[in-house]
Amino acid sequence: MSTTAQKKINTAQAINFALHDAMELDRSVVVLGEDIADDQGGGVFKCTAGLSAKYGTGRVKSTPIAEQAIVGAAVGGALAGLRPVAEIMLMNFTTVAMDQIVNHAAKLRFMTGGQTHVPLVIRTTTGAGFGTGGQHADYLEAWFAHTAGLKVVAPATPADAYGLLLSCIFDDDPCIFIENLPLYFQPGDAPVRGERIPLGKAKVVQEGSDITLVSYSRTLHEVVAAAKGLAKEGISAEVIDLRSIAPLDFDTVRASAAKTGRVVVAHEAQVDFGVGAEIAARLHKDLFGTLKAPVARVGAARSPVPFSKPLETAFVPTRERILAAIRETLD
Amino acid sequence: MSTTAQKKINTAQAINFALHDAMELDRSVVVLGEDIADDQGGGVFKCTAGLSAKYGTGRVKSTPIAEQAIVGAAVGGALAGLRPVAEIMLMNFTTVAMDQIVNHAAKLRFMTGGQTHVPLVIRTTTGAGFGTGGQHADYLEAWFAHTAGLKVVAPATPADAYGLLLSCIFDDDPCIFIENLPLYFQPGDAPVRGERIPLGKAKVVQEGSDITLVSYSRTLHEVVAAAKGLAKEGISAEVIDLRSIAPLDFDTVRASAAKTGRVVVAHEAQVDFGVGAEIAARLHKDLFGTLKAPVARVGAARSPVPFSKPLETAFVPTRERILAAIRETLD
Amino acid sequence: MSDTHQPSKETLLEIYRIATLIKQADDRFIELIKAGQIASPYYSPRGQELIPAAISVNLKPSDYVVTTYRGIHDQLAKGIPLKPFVAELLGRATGTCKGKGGPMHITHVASGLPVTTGIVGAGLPIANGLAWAAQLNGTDQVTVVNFGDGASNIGAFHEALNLAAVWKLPVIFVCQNNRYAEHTHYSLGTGAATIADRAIGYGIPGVEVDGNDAVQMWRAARDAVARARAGEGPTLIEANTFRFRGHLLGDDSHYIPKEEMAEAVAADPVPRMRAWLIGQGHASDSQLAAIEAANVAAFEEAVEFGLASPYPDVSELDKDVVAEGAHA
Amino acid sequence: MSDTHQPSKETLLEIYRIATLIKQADDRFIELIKAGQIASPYYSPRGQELIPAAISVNLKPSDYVVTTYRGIHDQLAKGIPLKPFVAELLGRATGTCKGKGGPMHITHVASGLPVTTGIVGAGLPIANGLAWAAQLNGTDQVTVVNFGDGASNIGAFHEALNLAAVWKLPVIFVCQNNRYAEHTHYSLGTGAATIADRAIGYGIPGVEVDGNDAVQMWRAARDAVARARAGEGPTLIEANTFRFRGHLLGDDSHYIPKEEMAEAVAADPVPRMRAWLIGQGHASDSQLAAIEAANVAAFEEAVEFGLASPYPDVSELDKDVVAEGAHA
Ligand SMILES: Cc1ncc(C[n+]2csc(CCOP(=O)(O)OP(=O)(O)O)c2C)c(N)n1
Ligand SMILES: Cc1ncc(C[n+]2csc(CCOP(=O)(O)OP(=O)(O)O)c2C)c(N)n1
Ligand SMILES: [Mg+2]
Ligand SMILES: [Mg+2]
Repeated sequence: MSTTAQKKINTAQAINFALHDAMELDRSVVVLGEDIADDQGGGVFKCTAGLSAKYGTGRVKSTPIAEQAIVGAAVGGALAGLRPVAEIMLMNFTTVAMDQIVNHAAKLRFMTGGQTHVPLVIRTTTGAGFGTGGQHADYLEAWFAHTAGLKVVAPATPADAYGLLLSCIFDDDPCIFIENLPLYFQPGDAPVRGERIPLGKAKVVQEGSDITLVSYSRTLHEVVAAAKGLAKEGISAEVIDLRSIAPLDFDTVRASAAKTGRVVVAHEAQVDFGVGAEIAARLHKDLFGTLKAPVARVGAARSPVPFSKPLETAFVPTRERILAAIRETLD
Repeated sequence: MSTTAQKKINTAQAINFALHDAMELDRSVVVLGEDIADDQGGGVFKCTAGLSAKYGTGRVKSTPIAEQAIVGAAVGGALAGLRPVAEIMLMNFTTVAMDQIVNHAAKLRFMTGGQTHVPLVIRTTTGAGFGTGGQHADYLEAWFAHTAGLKVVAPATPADAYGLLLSCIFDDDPCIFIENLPLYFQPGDAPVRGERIPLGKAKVVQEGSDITLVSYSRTLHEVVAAAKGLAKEGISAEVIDLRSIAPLDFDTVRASAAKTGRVVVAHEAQVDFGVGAEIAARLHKDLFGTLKAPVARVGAARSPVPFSKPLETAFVPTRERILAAIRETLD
Repeated sequence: MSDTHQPSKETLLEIYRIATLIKQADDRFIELIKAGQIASPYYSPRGQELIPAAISVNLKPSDYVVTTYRGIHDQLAKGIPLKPFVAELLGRATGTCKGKGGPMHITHVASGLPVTTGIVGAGLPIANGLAWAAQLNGTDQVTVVNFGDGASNIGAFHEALNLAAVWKLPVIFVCQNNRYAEHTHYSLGTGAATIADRAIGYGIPGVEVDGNDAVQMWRAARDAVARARAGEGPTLIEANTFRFRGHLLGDDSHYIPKEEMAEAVAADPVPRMRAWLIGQGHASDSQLAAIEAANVAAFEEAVEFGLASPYPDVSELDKDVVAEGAHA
Repeated sequence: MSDTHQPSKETLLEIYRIATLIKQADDRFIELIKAGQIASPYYSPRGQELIPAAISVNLKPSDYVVTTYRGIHDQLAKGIPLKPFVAELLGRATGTCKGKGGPMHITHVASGLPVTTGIVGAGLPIANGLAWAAQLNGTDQVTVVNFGDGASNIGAFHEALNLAAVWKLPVIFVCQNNRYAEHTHYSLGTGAATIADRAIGYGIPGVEVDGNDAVQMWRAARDAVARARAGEGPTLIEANTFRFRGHLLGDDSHYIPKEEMAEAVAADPVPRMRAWLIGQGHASDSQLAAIEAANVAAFEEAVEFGLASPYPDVSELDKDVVAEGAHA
């Protein structure tokens, strides 16, 4: 670990650093999205600040509001040898571009019998907490993970955001890179410059022996906080940050579950047909008869994201709800 | 049961009958989609044949190729009191309209605090088997089931198609109605005219005691065939047709699983993050410690739908693969 | 050009009443936000007041208006009742949407405001559906759908205008061209010389007007409404205007050349209309002051109502997801 | 109009060679399908042969062509090698896509055919990306993207043309207007008088040509290619044509008025061009017959190759989903 690891930065900065480093390293890395060039402010969340000034508006392009055109241009660019990083401002807007993502980016390698591949990254952000209401804060990672050919990554810390984004950019297949709006502003350890974090590898954030807590993205921090509370009660929780949802590092999850016998999966997406279901289904299969309790799942309320503050607060998987699921699982 | 139940019809006809009956019953039922009016042939699969001749091209509208416009017009019509039935020719084309479906149809009731609701049906068809390759045969039901506010229905027989479609049309919320291309042409018992099949209710197709087989849409028929084979070996399978995926009739599935202790879920969609995961997760939770084997899942290969016949045949959950999963679960 | 038809004095005063109400409401909301009373991004319509004000006097209560996150001007113009309107912005249970929708999604069906979307372009296809229902039911309802210059570059715009043209729907597409889409200037996002030019591609009338001129705007709306009511189909109106307060509150508009902003603010349409009304002898200063005072009083009452209203109960999360009694 | 520039005799013969190869290939595929050798829907380009034939002679091997399910004419014109081409339609392991793509998705990167889509409109935004890469890399590559009249009504068309205009991309949008989208006549789906009119909405040239006239089509392509290579940006070409064999094989074209079909078939562009070539003294009957015979021989060899080729092994299902060695 270099000394830079002592410094604190936030995730918006970490992403910005990763983009700068990737563009410097490789001329084929290009960036596009709404308002992302410096004349437009370097992105609404400043993640792309300074890129166009440094690398030019040929490689760093602000776009019209046209998500199909954005992802399409990224797909075509990727087919022609570029490594495009497309910003879809908020995850709900990926709904406009699902055809390009699912019918094209995800499938072209296979459909062309391996003649082509689509090394593109779609960066997008989401998450409740800022009063944006029903159309700006959905977590849709399960859709993408359900789609063969796509990788899905969702970092929880600035350093992970940096290292995972670098890996996505230099991966030869399409990656959906999910950022979280509130996390943009939360400081964390700075990454080591140039260090990539492999895709498909979960991180054991904290070792423990009584229960395994699996999470990713912002909810991870609630889980860690819950685990802290438990520690005071003498309960030892192992906390796993999936980091990648697809490919899923199931080995790490299984090994932990085999050790603790109890698992809670928490994420901000809907519970039903969500990522937790896949993990629960696999764990019960692989560890049949050995788990001490059923795998518990915690997620958002079964509703669209509400506006009013008290509803929004209750909508997300709160620490209290996570703790309740943990206690039930420990019972 | 009336005597019409003796007659055989196929699913394309059943859907056509349901649309005719619904349009006759209620002036607010309207139909739209590409090529659906009689001058355009009454739909590429003839499901809407005769409707425009009988009810006029005001209520039965062929549209431009514009899935966002189609679903949008259906959403707006529904807000204004119509009961639109929109045909999205193939399920992969729903990717073009995901914003209208997910950000709007599914959410408007909630986002308006109940002032509005969106009684629309999106009929769409899918399924491998006809050599259409990677962009025309995906099963995407898990995406929709993951979305709060949507109902997801997938009939396996002509009579179910009829009765479930009627229920969807007269339901006050948006329904995704998933048809299967090969099944259009497969005959089955005719429905009883006017008889609606409630949404959210599974059908026990065959009672049994050794294992529970859960499926829907075309894969159900493979499952039934597999069960027939097992019967000859003295194995008694209970076969459940979910019919609705959301809301999920979990009570019926659980009751059966509690009885047999063994469950296989089979569908044509991808296994990972698919419907089977949700069912497995719930079963293992509710029946913790009482199942005799882990819930097994069978689905398509983890790839886009391939073109070449031998690959396409192997891609879908074949009877052999279903049988293998059953045998493993019985072991 | 040669159209010299003038709105009546009453109509002009009504346009002014609405425009000034919008301006006052915007100022007040910003105060409330700064005071921490509204926890949400806020998209100010300051500078664009005359557009919906001049449209709405051509509409009936039963007509529909569809709008966006930047929509309080459109909603106020359509006559949304102030109390539940303000309460919704404050996220209260007494809001039009019980606090579930919020500032980006204010709707009020009874006022003809059935849908307000935060997704760029998505209102246009939905407006077609509302218009289709009116066409089918033989009512003479017209649907007006508002959107920005940036929205004219997204696929939904194209699909909607084309479908409306082919189906001859009674719908009016109003592009409030405030020259910027978030931080992106018109010229960087839009190939067309004017948005109105795009009407040619659908075979429908495309009208470019100064949206900050009440009379021009009123005429354009009058014609489009007449056309729609007569069953002659859709119109695309491009109403040129400007956005004074950035994309959302907190945006410092650094990407807008200072002169451009200064010029626009100097031509602020609401005071300009005020001066013009007096100058033309349509109203006296005190008459207009009375209108303004009445607005303020009514609005303050609404703010009091909103602030005194309870937040929704957490149990509301489970409600309105699907019809009562049905499974979510 | 006043453009009298004629393609050279060699160019005209090359256009004819390609057009007749397309026609022959189409006939042969239909035989193979009827014999049960191809198990897939088939979208015949009969009637549209001259469009890609006249475009392709203006292109370099390194230029890109993007097309659709109805694309064998575009692929043959771009010079796809016949053996792996036919093998792909037959679903064989020796096909360009190892049999995984199939008739709707024939691609051959080495021939400049990097993507063929079955989704209406989806090729246009992807074409922009190919063109963007060329622009960035400073190559003079041009990207031609083909689509139908129906496709011009979908959102992706609009987004793509606008982006290409704003970015001045070296891309040529070729609308092969065969008057029908599946069973829907142009007038029922399209508001525009002509598709070329839509170019106005993007501020780019829109050119309407008789796509069944080799010389007109050649001139339009030549100009658009020159414009693109010169960095002057995109062009929209509307090539009017007709589709002789319905939307897909088995479609009886019942929705097409008999006279309309009869008129179009009577003006079949390939025999018409043949007669014109002879009439103008560009070639003798025997010269053209030799071209045709050479085509047939080459194509038959490819069919033999395809039929003799093995199907892919089932293990191919797991391959090419993601990069080798990575997890799916
Ligand atoms: C599909 C989609 N893409 C992006 C956004 C983010 N966004 C919100 S407002 C906006 C700018 C819209 O500009 P314009 O249409 O000119 O309207 P204005 O805000 O100027 O009124 C953008 C890009 C969105 N809401 N929806
Ligand atoms: C998004 C989408 N919607 C619908 C379809 C089904 N479809 C396939 S071809 C076609 C007609 C296309 O017509 P046109 O663009 O005129 O091309 P042509 O087939 O005449 O060459 C339709 C509707 C599709 N493939 N993709
Ligand atoms: Mg704007
Ligand atoms: Mg066509």
